[in-house]
Amino acid sequence: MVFSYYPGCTLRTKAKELDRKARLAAKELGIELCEVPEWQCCGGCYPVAKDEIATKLSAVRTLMAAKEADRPVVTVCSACHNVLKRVNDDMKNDPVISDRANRYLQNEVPYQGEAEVLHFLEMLRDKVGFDRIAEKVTKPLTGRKIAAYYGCLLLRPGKVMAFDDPENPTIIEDFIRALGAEAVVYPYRNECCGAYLALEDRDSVKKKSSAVLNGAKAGGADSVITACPLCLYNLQKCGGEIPVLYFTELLFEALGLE
Amino acid sequence: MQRIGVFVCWCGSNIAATVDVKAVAEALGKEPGVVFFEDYQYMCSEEGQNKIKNAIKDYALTGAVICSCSPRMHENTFRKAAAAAGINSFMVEIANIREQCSWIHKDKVSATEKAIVLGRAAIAKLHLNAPLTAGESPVVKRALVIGGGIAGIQTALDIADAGFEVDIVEKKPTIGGKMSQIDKTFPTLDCAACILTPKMVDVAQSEKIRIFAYSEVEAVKGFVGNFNVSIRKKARYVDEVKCTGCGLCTEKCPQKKVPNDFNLGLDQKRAIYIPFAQAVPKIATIDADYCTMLKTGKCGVCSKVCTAGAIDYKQKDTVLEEQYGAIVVATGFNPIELTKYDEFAYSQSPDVITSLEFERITNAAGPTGGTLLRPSDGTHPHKIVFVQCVGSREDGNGCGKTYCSKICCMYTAKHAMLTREKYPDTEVYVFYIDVRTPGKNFDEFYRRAVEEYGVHYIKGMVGKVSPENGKLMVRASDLIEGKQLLIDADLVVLAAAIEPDKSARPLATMLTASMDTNDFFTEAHPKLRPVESPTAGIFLSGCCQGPKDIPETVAQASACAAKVIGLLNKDKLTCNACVAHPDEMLCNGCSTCEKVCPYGAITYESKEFRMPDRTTRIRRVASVNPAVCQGCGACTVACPSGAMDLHGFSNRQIMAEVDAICK
Amino acid sequence: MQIEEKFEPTIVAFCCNWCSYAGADLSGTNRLQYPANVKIIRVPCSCRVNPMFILRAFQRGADGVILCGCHPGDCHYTTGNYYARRRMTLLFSMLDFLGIERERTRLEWVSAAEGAKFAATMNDFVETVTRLGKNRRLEDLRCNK
Amino acid sequence: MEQKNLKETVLRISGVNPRKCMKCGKCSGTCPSYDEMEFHPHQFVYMVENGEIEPLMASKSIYRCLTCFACVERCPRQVEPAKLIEAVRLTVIRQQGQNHLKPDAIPALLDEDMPQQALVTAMRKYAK
Repeated sequence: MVFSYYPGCTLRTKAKELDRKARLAAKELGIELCEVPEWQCCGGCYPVAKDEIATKLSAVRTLMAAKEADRPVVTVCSACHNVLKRVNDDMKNDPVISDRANRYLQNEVPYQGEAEVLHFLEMLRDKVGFDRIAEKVTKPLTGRKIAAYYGCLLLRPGKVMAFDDPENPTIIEDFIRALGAEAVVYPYRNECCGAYLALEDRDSVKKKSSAVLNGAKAGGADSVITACPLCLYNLQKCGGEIPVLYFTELLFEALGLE
Repeated sequence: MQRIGVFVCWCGSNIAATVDVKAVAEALGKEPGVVFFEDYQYMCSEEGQNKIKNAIKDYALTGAVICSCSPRMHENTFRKAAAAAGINSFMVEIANIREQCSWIHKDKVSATEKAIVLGRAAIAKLHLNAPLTAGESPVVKRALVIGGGIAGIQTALDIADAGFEVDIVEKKPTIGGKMSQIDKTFPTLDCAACILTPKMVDVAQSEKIRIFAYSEVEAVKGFVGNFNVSIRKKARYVDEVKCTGCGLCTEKCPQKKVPNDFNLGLDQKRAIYIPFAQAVPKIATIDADYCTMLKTGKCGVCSKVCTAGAIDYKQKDTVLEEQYGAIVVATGFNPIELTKYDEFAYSQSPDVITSLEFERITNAAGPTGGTLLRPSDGTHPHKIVFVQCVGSREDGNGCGKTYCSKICCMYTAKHAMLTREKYPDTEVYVFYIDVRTPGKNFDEFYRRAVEEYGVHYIKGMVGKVSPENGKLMVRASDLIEGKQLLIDADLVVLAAAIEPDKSARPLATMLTASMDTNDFFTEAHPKLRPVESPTAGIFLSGCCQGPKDIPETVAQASACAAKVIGLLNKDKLTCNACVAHPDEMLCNGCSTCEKVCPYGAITYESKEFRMPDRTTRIRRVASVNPAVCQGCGACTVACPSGAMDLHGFSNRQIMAEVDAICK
Repeated sequence: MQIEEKFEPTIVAFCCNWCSYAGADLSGTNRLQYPANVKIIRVPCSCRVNPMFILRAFQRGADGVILCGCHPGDCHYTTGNYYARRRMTLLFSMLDFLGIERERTRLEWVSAAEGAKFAATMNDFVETVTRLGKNRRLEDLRCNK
Repeated sequence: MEQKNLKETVLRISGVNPRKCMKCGKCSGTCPSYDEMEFHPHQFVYMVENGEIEPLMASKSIYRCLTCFACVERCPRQVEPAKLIEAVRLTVIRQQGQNHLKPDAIPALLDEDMPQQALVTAMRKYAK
């Protein structure tokens, strides 16, 4: 299986491990990730305003590259995933935005949301299958109690993201179980960690992140996994004692990679 | 060629003051086909009518044009007069020269001109009139009630009381419906079972009522007065005649792990069961999905313990064919599924329950014997949060309902009040958007919950419920105090929106009864005919028509019964004479008219036609049932080949009027 | 300057029996004036009006045609006025295409209680059509012989 | 800008119809930043509808919304309060010299592990 791969800015700098282990794990699972040529930063957050076109263009370029290559575009970072999926939805369903973006890019053939946007987890669930991953696991994480932290970016808005049930998701728990560990379900796993307030209001982040980790701890988790570098940063810095890891790190470990 | 008489009425000075009636009569007298004309002060008077009758006889008139007041006033008067003189009553046309001429114009010249034009149009139309006779159809003097809840029970009892036979079809093994699951009823707090079960017994004992429980309507054919209905009696695997309802089998059955749907899955029943002690009919039923004997052929305990020998593992579904004159829909409601509302953690915690589940938990015959206990650990909850409007009043693009479910405000006040009365140590919070309590003694009831029982009513909505350490952390807004609250509740009760039963949509298709987008049945008129469907002979009772509480449901059920009795009381139905009729030679069998007909009056049949070359061909052509057609004419315009026309308002007649006016 | 005779348009109004015809009666009962140019044809329901009737009216020299029905949701036959609305939308756009001014045709909802609205609508419609002048576009001149 | 224009601007940028709101308060019941806000999500909806945009623009609340979309996801009337808050914020920072976050201030806010994503997002949220 071959997929287009969009790493995003953070995976090239502060979250190199997330990127490296994702690539190696994918290779082990027989998946080829072809990096989108000359990709640009997605902007980190989806521009909500109806009248913003320019800020959506970098995402549109990535999507067009994926369409060109005729492959779904896979992301690991939740933020990039959120931006790409929502911009793709705009291009498909909002004629005003789609029209203006296409004019801006002077596209001869308009881009109308043809590309498929997948999160790495969705790829594992829908294209590979968690049962196949369970077969590939050589070092099952037996005995580990792991809590999934979804945050907001993977799930909301539910109608556009269509990632999982936004109020009661199961995909990461299923992933954890496929790796042989026990999944801890706890409250606040789909509530915000504080996000970019980390820059100017640590107290606010502390309140939100600690609520998340306290919940996981009360549920008996020994570690928490996430797909978002900023969530990881906030939970690690402000959340509490429990180790917070990228989900790809677990996958890497369970597949027996070094 | 018609022989037409023109009669111009003065209406005292009402017409004569602005319209030169003599000039009108004379002008119209020159129209082709007019052999007689006359004007008179009061055409509608005895004397005036006699003038018409005499003229018809003396001049052998075939039709009459009366220039007078609105046909809405006296069309019937003049039609009767014409019929008395021996011509068909539909050979009368009215030119409205009062309301639509003399009363709105001041200038006598133009008013007279207009009156002449209106008279000409009426004459032009009358030339194309043909005698019409209204058809008649016999009435089968029996009624079918679909649904055995309180609505169906009340309707059936009232119809039976008037002396007509009624059959109730209920898909569950017992009648009683939702009301049998409810603990107490607002605003009087009398116990639901105490007032419902005597009615159920009345139904069972009535000689006029038959109950087809555990049965479903499978097909409906026919029309008002003459419905043929197929009813499927599902196999209970128990002989209804032999079973005494002793209940021994339900105690001995070894299969104990069957979710008890009567208690909404809060406890378990046996594979052979009687839903509740006062069930009617009180007959055991085997749940084929769980019965070991039916699944593997090895068990047979119930058969061994049954002294009446009523168990019959080989029983099959049977289909009955019955005839009815009227059908009452009383299919009721259900709370919506709450899986899409998991911010309230309904599927994540057993302590988040719906209001109907709360009814079962507080019901003395329920899974906890009437003690309020948490489903998760059986402890007594000390803090309960009620959330209103879950899935109601949404914007229509989401998963909820756009309407107000109407009953939630009152039953939540009831739950809160009863909880505080029985367990004063329990704190009760009700989150509301609006408290809607229109109804007799309703607002007083709600105020009592607040003032006497100390229920905390908070204007705001719950945003999230998180199960945490055995508690339910409820995050909510208090809009009046401007605070976000975090309540550590033991139990959360969701007032789920109600929706029509899922069986209603396929039933509506069978009955050709119309529904709204929410699957509620549409009434014939939202104000003036609230218990009838637009489809003749179909009547609506209870929540199948819209959300209702018990008093309203019973009132509607009785109103519905009155309408049914009115129909069954007639030996024959006189049909509307102005009905649609197809020209079978033009009809191409496309079904367009069938689709636009709001009454389901049009069907298609294959008919043999003799062709000019003496061969016969079978063609599919439209056929209008005159007993059902109401004469709106929608089909006549929809028909692409122009085969469909309407008696009394035919294409040619209306065209003739247009021509006369535009001349 | 020549003084022209005032143009008197021919207006055909189709009124449904249950709402609009009753509304027209009410405007009479209340003595609310509207011009004599308007001649009403009673139909059971607005959905009985075949677009052919309207074309026929124009062909025979009508200068304006108005169709009145019950308000949406109030139709005696439940859905008839919705059918009428859809049909008229199509017909009006076709007439537009044929060059018949859009203002010569109108679809109005008049209830049995709206006598005043009926009169006001008719006054306005007659004024509009009078301003437009004689309709010649679809008129079959052979009809005048 | 006048009050009326401000309201129109906010409505245009957000694409939200505040009249759909039935004032249930679920948005404020679910907002994770509620305690840090002077004006709460339901007040944004109400005040925008009433044309009271200037007090919202002057409030620090517009920088406390995380755009986590909890209110958007859970609103029973699909009013989307977060989009209104975003629109008010944009109405402020699109003005000359009104960037909430200036590039010069960033180095002081950083630590070694801070992911790029936080900077990029904050710059997009807080500056033109």
